[in-house]
Amino acid sequence: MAHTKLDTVTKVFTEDDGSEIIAVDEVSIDIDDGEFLVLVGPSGCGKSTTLRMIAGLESITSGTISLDDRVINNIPAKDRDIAMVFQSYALYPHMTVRENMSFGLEESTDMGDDEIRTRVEETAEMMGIERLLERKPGELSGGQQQRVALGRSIVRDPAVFLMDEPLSNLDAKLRSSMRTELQRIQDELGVTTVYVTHDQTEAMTMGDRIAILDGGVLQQVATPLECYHRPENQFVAGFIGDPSMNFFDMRLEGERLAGEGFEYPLSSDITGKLDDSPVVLGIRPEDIELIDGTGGDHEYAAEVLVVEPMGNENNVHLRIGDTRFIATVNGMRRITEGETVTIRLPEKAIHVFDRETGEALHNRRLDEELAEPPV
Amino acid sequence: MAHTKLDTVTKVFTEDDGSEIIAVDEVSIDIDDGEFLVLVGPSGCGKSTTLRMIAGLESITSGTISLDDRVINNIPAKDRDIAMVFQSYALYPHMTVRENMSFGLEESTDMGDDEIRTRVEETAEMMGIERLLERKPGELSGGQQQRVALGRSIVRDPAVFLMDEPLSNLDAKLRSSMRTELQRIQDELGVTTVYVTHDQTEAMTMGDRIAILDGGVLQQVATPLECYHRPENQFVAGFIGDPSMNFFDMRLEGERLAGEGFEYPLSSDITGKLDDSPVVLGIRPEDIELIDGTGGDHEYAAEVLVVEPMGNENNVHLRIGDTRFIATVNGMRRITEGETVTIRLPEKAIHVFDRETGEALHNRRLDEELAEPPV
Amino acid sequence: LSGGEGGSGGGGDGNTLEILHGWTGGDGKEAADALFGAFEEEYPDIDLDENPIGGGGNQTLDQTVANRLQSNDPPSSFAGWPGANLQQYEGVLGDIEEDVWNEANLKDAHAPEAVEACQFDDGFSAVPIGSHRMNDLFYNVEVVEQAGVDPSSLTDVNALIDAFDAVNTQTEATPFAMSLAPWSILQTWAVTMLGTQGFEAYTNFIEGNGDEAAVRATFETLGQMLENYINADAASVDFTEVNQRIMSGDAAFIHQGNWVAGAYINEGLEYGTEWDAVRFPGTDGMYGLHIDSFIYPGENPSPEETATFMRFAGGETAQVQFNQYKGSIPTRQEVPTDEFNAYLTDTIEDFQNATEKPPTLAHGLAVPQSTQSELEGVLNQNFADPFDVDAATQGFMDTV
Amino acid sequence: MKRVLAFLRRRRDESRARTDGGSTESRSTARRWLDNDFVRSAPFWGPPFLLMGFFVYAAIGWNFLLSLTDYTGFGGADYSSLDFENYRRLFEDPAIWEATRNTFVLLVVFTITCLLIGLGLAILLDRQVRFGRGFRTIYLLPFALSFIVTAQFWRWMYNVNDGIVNQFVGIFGIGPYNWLGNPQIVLGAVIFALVWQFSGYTMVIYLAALRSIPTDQYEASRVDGASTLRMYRRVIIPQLRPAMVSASVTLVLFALKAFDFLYAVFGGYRPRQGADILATKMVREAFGQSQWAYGSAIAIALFVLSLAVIAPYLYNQYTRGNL
Amino acid sequence: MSERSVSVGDETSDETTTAFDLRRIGLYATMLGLVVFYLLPIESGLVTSIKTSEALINTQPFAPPGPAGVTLEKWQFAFDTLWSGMINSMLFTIPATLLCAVLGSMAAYGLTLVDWRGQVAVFALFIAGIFIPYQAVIVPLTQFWSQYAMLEMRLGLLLSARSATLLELIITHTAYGIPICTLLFRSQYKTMSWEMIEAARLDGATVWRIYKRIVLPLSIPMFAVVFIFQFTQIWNEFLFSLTIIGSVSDPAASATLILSGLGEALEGVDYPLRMAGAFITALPTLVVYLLFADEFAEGVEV
Ligand SMILES: Nc1ncnc2c1ncn2[C@@H]1O[C@H](COP(=O)(O)OP(=O)(O)OP(=O)(O)O)[C@@H](O)[C@H]1O
Ligand SMILES: Nc1ncnc2c1ncn2[C@@H]1O[C@H](COP(=O)(O)OP(=O)(O)OP(=O)(O)O)[C@@H](O)[C@H]1O
Ligand SMILES: [Mg+2]
Ligand SMILES: [Mg+2]
Repeated sequence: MAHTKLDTVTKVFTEDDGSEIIAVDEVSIDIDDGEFLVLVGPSGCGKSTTLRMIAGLESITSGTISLDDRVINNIPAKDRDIAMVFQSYALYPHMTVRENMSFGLEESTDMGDDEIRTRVEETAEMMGIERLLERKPGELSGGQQQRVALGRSIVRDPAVFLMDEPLSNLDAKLRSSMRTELQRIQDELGVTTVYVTHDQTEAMTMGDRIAILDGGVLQQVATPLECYHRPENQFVAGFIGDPSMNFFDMRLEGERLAGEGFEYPLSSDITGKLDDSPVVLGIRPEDIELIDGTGGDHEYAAEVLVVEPMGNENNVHLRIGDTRFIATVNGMRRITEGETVTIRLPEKAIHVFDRETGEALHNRRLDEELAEPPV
Repeated sequence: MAHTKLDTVTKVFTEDDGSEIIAVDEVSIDIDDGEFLVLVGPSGCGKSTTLRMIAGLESITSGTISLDDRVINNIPAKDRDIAMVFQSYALYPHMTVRENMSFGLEESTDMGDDEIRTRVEETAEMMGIERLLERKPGELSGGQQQRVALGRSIVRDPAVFLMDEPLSNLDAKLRSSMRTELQRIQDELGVTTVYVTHDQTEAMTMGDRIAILDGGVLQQVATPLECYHRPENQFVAGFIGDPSMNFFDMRLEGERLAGEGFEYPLSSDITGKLDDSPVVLGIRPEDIELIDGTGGDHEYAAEVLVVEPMGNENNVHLRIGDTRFIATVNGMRRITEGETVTIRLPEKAIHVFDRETGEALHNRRLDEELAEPPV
Repeated sequence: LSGGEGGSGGGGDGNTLEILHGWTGGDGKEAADALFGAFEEEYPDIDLDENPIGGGGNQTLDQTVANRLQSNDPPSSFAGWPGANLQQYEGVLGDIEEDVWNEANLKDAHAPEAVEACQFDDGFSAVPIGSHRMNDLFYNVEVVEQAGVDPSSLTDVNALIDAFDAVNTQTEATPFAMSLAPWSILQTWAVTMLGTQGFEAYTNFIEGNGDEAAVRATFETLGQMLENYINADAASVDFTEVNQRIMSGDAAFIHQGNWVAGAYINEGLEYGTEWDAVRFPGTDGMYGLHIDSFIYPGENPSPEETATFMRFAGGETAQVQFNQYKGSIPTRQEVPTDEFNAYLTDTIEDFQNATEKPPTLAHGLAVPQSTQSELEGVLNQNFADPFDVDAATQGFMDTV
Repeated sequence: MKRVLAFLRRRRDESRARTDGGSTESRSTARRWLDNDFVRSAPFWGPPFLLMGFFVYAAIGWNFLLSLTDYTGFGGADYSSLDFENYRRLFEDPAIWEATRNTFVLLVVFTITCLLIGLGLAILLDRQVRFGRGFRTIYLLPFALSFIVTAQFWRWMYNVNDGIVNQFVGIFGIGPYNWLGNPQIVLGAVIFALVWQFSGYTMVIYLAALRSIPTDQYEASRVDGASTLRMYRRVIIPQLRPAMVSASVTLVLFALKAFDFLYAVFGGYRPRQGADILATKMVREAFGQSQWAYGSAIAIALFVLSLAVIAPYLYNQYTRGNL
Repeated sequence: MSERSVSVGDETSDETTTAFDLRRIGLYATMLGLVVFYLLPIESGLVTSIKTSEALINTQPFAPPGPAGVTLEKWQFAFDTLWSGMINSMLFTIPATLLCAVLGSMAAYGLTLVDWRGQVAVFALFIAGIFIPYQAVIVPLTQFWSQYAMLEMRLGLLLSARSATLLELIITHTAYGIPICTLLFRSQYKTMSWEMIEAARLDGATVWRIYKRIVLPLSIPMFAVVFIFQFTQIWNEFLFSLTIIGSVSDPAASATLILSGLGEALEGVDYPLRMAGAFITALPTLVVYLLFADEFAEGVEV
């Protein structure tokens, strides 16, 4: 339980051939005591490296990491009071579950055997693995191993929890149940947690805040819904959400955005934010409406290329001119491939990004209820 | 391009210790010429084994497999004119892409070198890998390898395409783009294709029909939407759709279904199909409505346990008594954890299954438009 | 001296007499037992540690000696050939002229050739213990008779070759039993040279003034014999193995040092009726001299005891005890022969009467060990089937 | 070693002492140094490295030094005058050239034959035979035996009169041959015996490589229409290259060490003409003739020869990231 | 062995039954022929070793003698001669094997599971050490022992000459065994989960504790492999015995050394005796090999 602070932390790897890889680039994040922070980003963006620097498994090239205002840059991993759950669980295969869980206590504290036993058993009970204590990891299912790995971290009662894609080795059904369980436990313990994932669902549902990295650079730190509805730049907008936001290359021409194949009139409160540099218009698939009439301001005729029925909803691949995009519509709605439909791109749902910098120039309007996104 | 027929095909593996594993149990499927059939099911259900029997990589214990009415049980793999794409791609690591693609032609046809070269280059162009022809597989990214593996099969112009989880090694974004590409190519070539996956989305969106296997037994062969809306049994209902259909254990008591914590009145056209053996009531998360009023026939008060915001929608974990279930509601709707909401389980959306056999006793009603599910 | 005695003695008080030798089996062992038994009987106070080292001819013995000398841990004495062979021990041998030779008056008692062989660096470093004759031609009497050959009539090598032909035509047996081990060829070469070119040519050769024509002629003759009359497996068998064929009647003649006689006697074969020996044709009147000796290392761990032993070894008791079993003869000139078998008695007599005693080439007396080894190398390369006279001649001329 | 430890301790104590008021700067450097992975791992690899380094690398250096002296006979070497005389002698000694030639023939023929036979065995065993384990055990059995032991067997096998080999060729109406005696065939006979001993080893290497090739590769090529023979030739065998390389390197080095076998077969330092290799020549010169310096020079030649094999191999392993 | 599906190897599904049978028969015939090839020299040695000299002459070299032609005399004699050598070999082989394994495991740990720059270079030196021909070091080695270390003299009070020689052999074999052991252990340690080691570090364990509590217990199977392989190698070694011990009659002579001189006498080469000796010498390695064939093969594979 500690306030963790990353201050312009940079990590540079030097390859054997002398070339340098900047894995993490001046990242600053303030993680509150008890907060659940999710670190997301595409593969290779530096998520694991960041986590490993916090853990002390990787040296810090520059910047500082502090725990409750104490700089920990030079404190070796074993003295940091940090627990980490690995993607592979990293259980000790030759030890029973009990031994796995006791190991950290034996090595890092001077607790007596009895105290360790009690503590391990309590934790095991909390994790629902009290019946597995005498088994070896090899005799456990993936989900059980996962629980043991978690239990092993919890039992040490660390100041900070680090988890590196802990659920990625589980199958879909198990993953979603462990997801809720993990949240419950973190809630109960209230330990500051940094959680790395590349799974959309986990990112959206688990964290108090999401930190999005790309190429080692921090893109945005905010609540999940803020990231979803108010992305700070095009990268975040495209990264969060599945199917991704649709993007159209446009340019402001007077009162309207002009792109290939169609134009989009804008109200003045938006045009006010733009100049005549190239922009990108963004809209999420579920915000595109299929309507019956034609001719409205933001209504267009589009050809249906492919319909992907998902049961509860359909992903409709559409085309206006040469521009392709996707709309998500109710699963009960019947659409046939090849037909032409009318769509509406409501102005309140659009985002506008600078095409050069990717910076968000305008984000969607939200219903009042969501004007301040829920926590 | 061939009509492929499996007739009560069974595969029994005999273990070293003499025990027998029935991997595939009397499966009969008729695959039309040019059809795209998706084979799904949980791990170990016999999907790969079925595919491998078609390919001739596994002997057939009983039953017959025929291609255009010719029984091929005893024709060796190399003479079957079938191409297969493996999950691991199985590219030959020591050959360039060009050599990989030429190999099959050299081995199974007597084409001249020039002809092979032309054909390989044409196919490579179609797959967008013409620039990779001189590289070795080790120098390609996952997606590129995937394309090469596909190209290698396509270039042979086989009668049947078999694919065993070809996309499972790709990351999410790449997977969804390859998915559409694969469909496009299959569409273009019109080759009969059998596609194994355990991915919901692939199953729903790619195939003309889905064949669902469980424990070696064929559960249902039908279009994706038929499987989604008219599952033949509880297994199919639970397997297709994400999040899964909610199930409630019930028993018919007069005009109503009685379960733990709540009762569900039924109209007579449904009760008519039931007797008093235990049943399971099923309803999909997206069919559960959150309403404002209270007291209607199929309306219940439920406690909100967890809300998982996904951006475009929220998964709401609910509880009535001890029964937990999930509803999917619009992402813009604000729900807080712990509050009590009123939900409605519309009668037209429910499914009823026999609790013993799992057989569907009643499936949901569909809007007229969908009465005959779209193709 | 400093700590040289830490050795195999196992911490005695510096007086342990440690003797290395290679007589580990058969008649060698019996002879050694007799010798050391007699010594212990005579000097019961001396702590004797006799250390037989077997294997690979004398190879491992030489090796061990070399190791011990190398690491400054010499034994009291070790068995080895005297003569030129001593040269390899340059710098590590001691002088026992006073303490042994003069004191025991050995110079007069032993044959002058033996005395000479033991001299080294203006002194004496070894004491002879016995001698084998190197110019014998043994044969299986029955086979030879069957072939209609009279060995005693073989006056020159050509006659011998005729005899070989006779054996070939008249019997199933191999005419000439031979091992193509390099030392064995060398020894045969030496005796062939003596037989065909005479003592002087041989002496010239070993002294480094060899006449190429004589060397070549020797090779030609030897080549003729080896190419046509020996056993097919000569290259891969040991002399012991081919010697068995003499005993079993599968071969007619063999040339070897007279240690093979021991094997015949041990097998219970009768001298004169079952086996017999003549001098190699052309060497009548010569005694092919071979000497076994005990060598005295400097820095001796037990100078007193060693000297005592050396004097004993040169004495009559030792020489009789040892040689009667070893199948060799004393180098002392006047010893009673009654303990010796008939063959050895004949040999002793020949030794006394020999006009010339050419030193053996293959056993250390004639040339230093390195030269001997090079000669063997030349033979192994060029004259062990196939028989390349030119190359071998060239090699021999270059080496010596 | 002790001094290093003491130094470390002092260093640590100093840094501790300074913590009270000392500069954090130096403290953290000292600490960092102590926590340095190199320092922390040194106690593990250091002692074995020193032991091995002394006996391997120091010994080779020493050996080189010896080869520059004119050390023969007894006593110690004289290191005061060093020259390359022994190397000149090496180049002029025809026996060296012959030994070198034999060494090369042995290396090449032995290695290639072993590779071929080993590959054949591995493919046979890989074809899902029953009792595969038993067959493997039998084929590998000779490898578990000492050269000295197998030499005894082969002396008997090659015996001119009673040997099985001659009986066998006799069936075809040829022979008997003097396998170990005839300079023309002795090397071949030795190589044959060595192949007998080491082909099982090669088989095991190949087998491991074969088994690491994913099943998919076999199946893909079958579906691609290749027959079994073509499958092995075009798809499987080319993928065994790394195994072949590592097996060859080891085989070459076994061949360089064939001294034991030759010593035991020929009962001494001097093998039959035609079978002398550098290893036997070296030991003979040094230990048979006390030509220590010259022997050392031959040893260096042998070392260079093996280096010519190892260095590219190590480099290759390094670039493949196998080190 | 069993992972690959049946059809890969034997084409069950694609050949008609008879063709398939013929193929299989051919396959097995080849394999059995090879069994004969690999076992014949050994079998012939075995039967020869129990033949009387009569039987040796009268029977085929590979045929067993009749009951009258059997004698265990050679075995008896060979055993008597080799007995001390067997003990000596045991005395240096076992400690050297253990030492090699422990030091190799430590070195591999230091070079694999603790990550530092330059370890590849150090490791390359270890690897190259595997391949050094012993001839290249044998002269300095014997010089070192006989002229510089001189254990026998320095430790004369503690050690008999025999023990001194055995100690020399133990140290020598250990030094030259370390490289291969390091390689074997390293190949295992490289597959060990790096995350697991990091987990232990985070759990507060020091480098030593990680070795003791995690790495060492997990390398027990590899220790078995290394023991078996190294035992065989050291037992079978000859050149060191020949040069360091030197003499068959030395009280420290090893079994291989004694065997090399066995059965040579003035009376001829005694093949049965040699064969009996060969078997006795090979016995320990044969037993180890037959009991642990799989582990042995695993050791070879690396
Ligand atoms: N030890 C290392 N040496 C050199 N480069 C490294 C090292 N570890 C990571 N990198 C590089 O640093 C960058 C960030 O790697 P990191 O493992 O943090 O990515 P990630 O976000 O965790 O990716 P993934 O989602 O694939 O796990 C990558 O480019 C990677 O190649
Ligand atoms: N060669 C074999 N020997 C014995 N059993 C086998 C063999 N191959 C498959 N099986 C068994 O047959 C059953 C079906 O296996 P199959 O590989 O077809 O499943 P799958 O549906 O492809 O599973 P997954 O999704 O995990 O790939 C499993 O129980 C499996 O253990
Ligand atoms: Mg990562
Ligand atoms: Mg499968």
